Amino acid sequence: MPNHTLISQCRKDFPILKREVNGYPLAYLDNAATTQKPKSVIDAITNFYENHNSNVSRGVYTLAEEATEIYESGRDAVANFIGAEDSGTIIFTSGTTESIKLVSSAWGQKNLKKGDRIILTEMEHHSNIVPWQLAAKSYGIELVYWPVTTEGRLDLALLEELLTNSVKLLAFTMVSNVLGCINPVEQITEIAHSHGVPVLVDSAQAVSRMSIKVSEWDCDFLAFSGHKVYGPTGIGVLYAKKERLEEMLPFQGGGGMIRHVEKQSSTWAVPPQKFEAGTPPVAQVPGLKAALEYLKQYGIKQIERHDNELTEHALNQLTEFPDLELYGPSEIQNRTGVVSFNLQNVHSHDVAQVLDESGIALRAGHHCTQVLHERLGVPATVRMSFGIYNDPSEIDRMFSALDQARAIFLH
Amino acid sequence: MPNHTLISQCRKDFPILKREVNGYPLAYLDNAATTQKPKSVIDAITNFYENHNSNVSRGVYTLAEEATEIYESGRDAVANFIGAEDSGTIIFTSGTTESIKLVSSAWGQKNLKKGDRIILTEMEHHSNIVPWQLAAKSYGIELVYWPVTTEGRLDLALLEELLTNSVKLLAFTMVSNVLGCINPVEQITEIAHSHGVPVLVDSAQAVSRMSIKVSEWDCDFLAFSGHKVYGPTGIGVLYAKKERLEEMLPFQGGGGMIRHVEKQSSTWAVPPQKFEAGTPPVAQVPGLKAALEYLKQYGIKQIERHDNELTEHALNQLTEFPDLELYGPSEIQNRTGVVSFNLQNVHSHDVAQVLDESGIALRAGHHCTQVLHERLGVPATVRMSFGIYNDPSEIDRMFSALDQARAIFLH
Amino acid sequence: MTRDTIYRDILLEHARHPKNSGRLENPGLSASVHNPLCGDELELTLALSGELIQDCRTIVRGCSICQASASIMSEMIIKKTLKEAIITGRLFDESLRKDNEDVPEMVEPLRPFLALKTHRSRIKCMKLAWDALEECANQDKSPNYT
Amino acid sequence: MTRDTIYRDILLEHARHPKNSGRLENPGLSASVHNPLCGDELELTLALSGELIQDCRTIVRGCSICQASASIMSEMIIKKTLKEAIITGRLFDESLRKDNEDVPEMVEPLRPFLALKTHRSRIKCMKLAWDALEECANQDKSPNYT
Ligand SMILES: Cc1ncc(COP(=O)(O)O)c(C=O)c1O
Ligand SMILES: Cc1ncc(COP(=O)(O)O)c(C=O)c1O
Repeated sequence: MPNHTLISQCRKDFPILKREVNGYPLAYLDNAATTQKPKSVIDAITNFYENHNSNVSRGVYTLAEEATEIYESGRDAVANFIGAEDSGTIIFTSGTTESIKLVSSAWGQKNLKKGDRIILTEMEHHSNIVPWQLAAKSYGIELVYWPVTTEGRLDLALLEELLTNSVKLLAFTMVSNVLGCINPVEQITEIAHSHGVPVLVDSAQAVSRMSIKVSEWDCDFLAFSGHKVYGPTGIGVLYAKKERLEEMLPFQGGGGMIRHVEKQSSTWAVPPQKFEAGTPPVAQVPGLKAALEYLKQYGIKQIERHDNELTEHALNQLTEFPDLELYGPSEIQNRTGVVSFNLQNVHSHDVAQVLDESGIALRAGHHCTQVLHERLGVPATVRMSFGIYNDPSEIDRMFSALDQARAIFLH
Repeated sequence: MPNHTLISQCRKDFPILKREVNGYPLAYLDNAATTQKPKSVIDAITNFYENHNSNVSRGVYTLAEEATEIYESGRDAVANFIGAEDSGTIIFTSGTTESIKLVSSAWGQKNLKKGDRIILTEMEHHSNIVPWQLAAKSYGIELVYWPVTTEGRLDLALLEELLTNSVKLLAFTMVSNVLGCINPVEQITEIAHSHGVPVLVDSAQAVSRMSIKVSEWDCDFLAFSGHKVYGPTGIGVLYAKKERLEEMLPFQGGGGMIRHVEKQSSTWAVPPQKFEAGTPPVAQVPGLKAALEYLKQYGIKQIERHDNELTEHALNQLTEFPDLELYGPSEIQNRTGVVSFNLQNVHSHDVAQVLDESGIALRAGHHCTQVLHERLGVPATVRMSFGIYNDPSEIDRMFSALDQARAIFLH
Repeated sequence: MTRDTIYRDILLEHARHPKNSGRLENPGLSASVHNPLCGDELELTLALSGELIQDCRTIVRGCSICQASASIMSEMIIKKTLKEAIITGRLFDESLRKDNEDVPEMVEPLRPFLALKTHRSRIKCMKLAWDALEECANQDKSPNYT
Repeated sequence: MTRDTIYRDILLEHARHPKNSGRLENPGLSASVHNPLCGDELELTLALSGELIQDCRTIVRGCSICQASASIMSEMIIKKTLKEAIITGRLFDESLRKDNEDVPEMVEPLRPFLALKTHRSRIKCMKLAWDALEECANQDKSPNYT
């Protein structure tokens, strides 16, 4: 497997992977929560602070010009990475949550009114549910849920039925952070557009795992977080198509987003600045840029293949044990390395704690998807989620450690 | 001057100060825009990423518990630094701008209605004006401006007149980012409270320069940014008194801020989590904590004294030149190291660019205070603002370089 | 066998065979509480005669720690006054925050949990039953527990 | 004397003694533009006869670069068609973005600005007058400049 050799090289790029936990080498299998950072990302942040730190966009001195240049080149890098034709469509936010909130507020305020509907899916993260509930309260709109099938997928035929005249937006995740399924963005967008409905794509779990092509897919909004793509915390991205940008009111008010401020009213800068109020995550931008460059260095194709191999390796073993219940598709097609399950009669928290005793870091709980867990009929699940540095042997260790959980809780 | 000796020691803690700009050592005099970072802050961020990186509050494994511990100990450190009795009153945001927006939205939505008034001052930063203009539009409230005196101060007697029955909030800056005046928070709060009016204190410029005592002063809200107190970008703080926290609706929706999510509605976690939606600035928290520890190491008293000496040094020279016009108080009492001026008949941008040629970094423009600049009758000013690493000799270099600007533009 | 294993076994025994599991008909006081981090749920019903807790039952949908905590609490509070029970819970809370392992007499039966207190993420699980008790006391408007 | 000093002197000369300063009475087209970063303001008035710019004036409240730019532009566009003037502005814009110093013939008089193009924060100052010209063209609904 030439792929493994290559990817296993990348382990050395991540300082934290040298750590031991409870006497074992750290097996970090919680990449859906946040990813670890390669040295190049940490160095990019340090380099900014040690050599170029200054506020952006407003100073005429050398340092300020350098910082602005770095900041704007980060915008270009993001545009390029997600296939956006124009850097002016990239807005820096603090994370996916804020990106979605920006749409629900800045776009919603102007485009949603009483009686309108928004379609969400049952597999959405709370970040793509709660802002719309708050919007529903403010604007009097209604939320409609596109159901998850028993296989843990979305049924495109059902979508057609939901797309009634009053629907004003379809907001859905590209990859479920629990089921691991990949939803076909291009197809969904085409169906929605054929009914005149714009789409918001939550790509928090997707950007690190597969190639993104916003212009080609023609999606209207796309959101993701830096910390889930091997980049820093405190930064996120909202892509918004030009036509949508023009329909948006300002989001937050403050420095940088204005044209002219008078006592009682103000006029606004042009996008994307209009939506970037206050001092932006200046030092996080070069960190995010370094992360995207890091991914490019290995190549998204290769990363995808590795992710597939790990997923297959995990699914094969999972289905061998009759006391393990898998949530999400069991076939590998359109599926990625987020694998959730339960050990019968053992609570997921108990499982996670026993695994931690063997140095295995993974998550138990509802993963901020209570609506989905309601649908699955369980309050909580155990989730392993893979990153580019994970190795099949770490998955094997996870399955061995499950034996200990069995011994403790089921003897 | 024992003080200078001590403070001059701290220069070596800031890697960026080794830089040369246009052949000269960097004289960084733009600390009101953002401060430079000591090595201990950069190291704290690196250490987090290299040893403890994980998402907070939701995982039961070792790394997640460490990250949560680090995050919460950062909250304690902030509470302690600003004299808050309870860490539960500290909300992490992305910056001052978002902190103020949080109040205008989460508190405003519930407590402001048509016909209500809010008092702002004429010296506010756009971050403390524009959110209230947006709120004015949403809630039908009215903005009233507390004028700036010709000395560049606030007149407390005038405040009494403005505090009519319909006033629901007084939002003011503790230190003007242009005039450098220090507004007496404790006194202003007492007056406002005697009329039953809560206060929001924008302390973006204050926290790095003087001691803050929110519980003692009894202010209701206080906002500041990490990047202006020698800490990272991408993080800010909102302090809110318990009673105010209880009056607040959620701000952003997402992970971490919920109690229970159902399809159509949700219930919320308790404060401060209720107001921290999504993945917070996890790695920035230890950076901010390190910054506050750094300040404590030198001691706020000492920092204040140093700032005073630099300010006096600058004011003394400024008033010697008849072609320099000072904006803000000329006396040193209740004044801090933000000194704005203009060179007669030369545009501030031209001045800043010529100074840059000598390695002097300072800002020209309206500094996000167009209402104040309208009041001052000039579109733009040159501003020098001091940090703990500045030396009187850097101020002298600034005045010499002004001669070059005179030579070029006024010969 | 280490001290920690003994403690773990005590907890597991309670989790597997919880004491006072179920729901009282016509309880004097009852509360349902919820751990938002993991979705766990716990229902507590109390039968009072005057100040005295005559009986109690819990229904737990949660992890082993949460179940053990409910079981041990139920044993501790029956035949105590509501006030004594609340005080026990608060002393437990204090012990969980302390750096050392000294505990007041009343909290002794809860020692197995203190061995786990460095796992801060599990504290909420340990306290969920006691939170339900506080909730009951809050509903019982008459006396003052604060 | 270095090339850069010569260029600077050219700009300073324009800034100190701006050409075509002021405001035309009853202009054919006019626009007021604003640089939000520094608060600078610029007003442009044009007198047209048919397609031809017969005369123009500018009032600038801004830095030396902004003033010089308005002055040089005014000299360049008088007796040109509005369309030619707009094209000149766009070629200037392109030249500012390019890595090399090759400029089209039409942009030659603007060379002194290109020496400053590494100062990205000043680009907006260089272009403010040309932005006003675009703004005028936008108002002039009849022909199509895009
Ligand atoms: C007084 C004042 N308030 C608010 C702000 C806004 O801070 P930030 O841009 O970090 O949100 C600033 C910074 O320029 C300031 O000086
Ligand atoms: C699918 C999905 N959407 C949104 C989010 C929220 O991202 P953040 O917490 O970085 O705002 C997450 C992260 O947990 C996610 O997995």
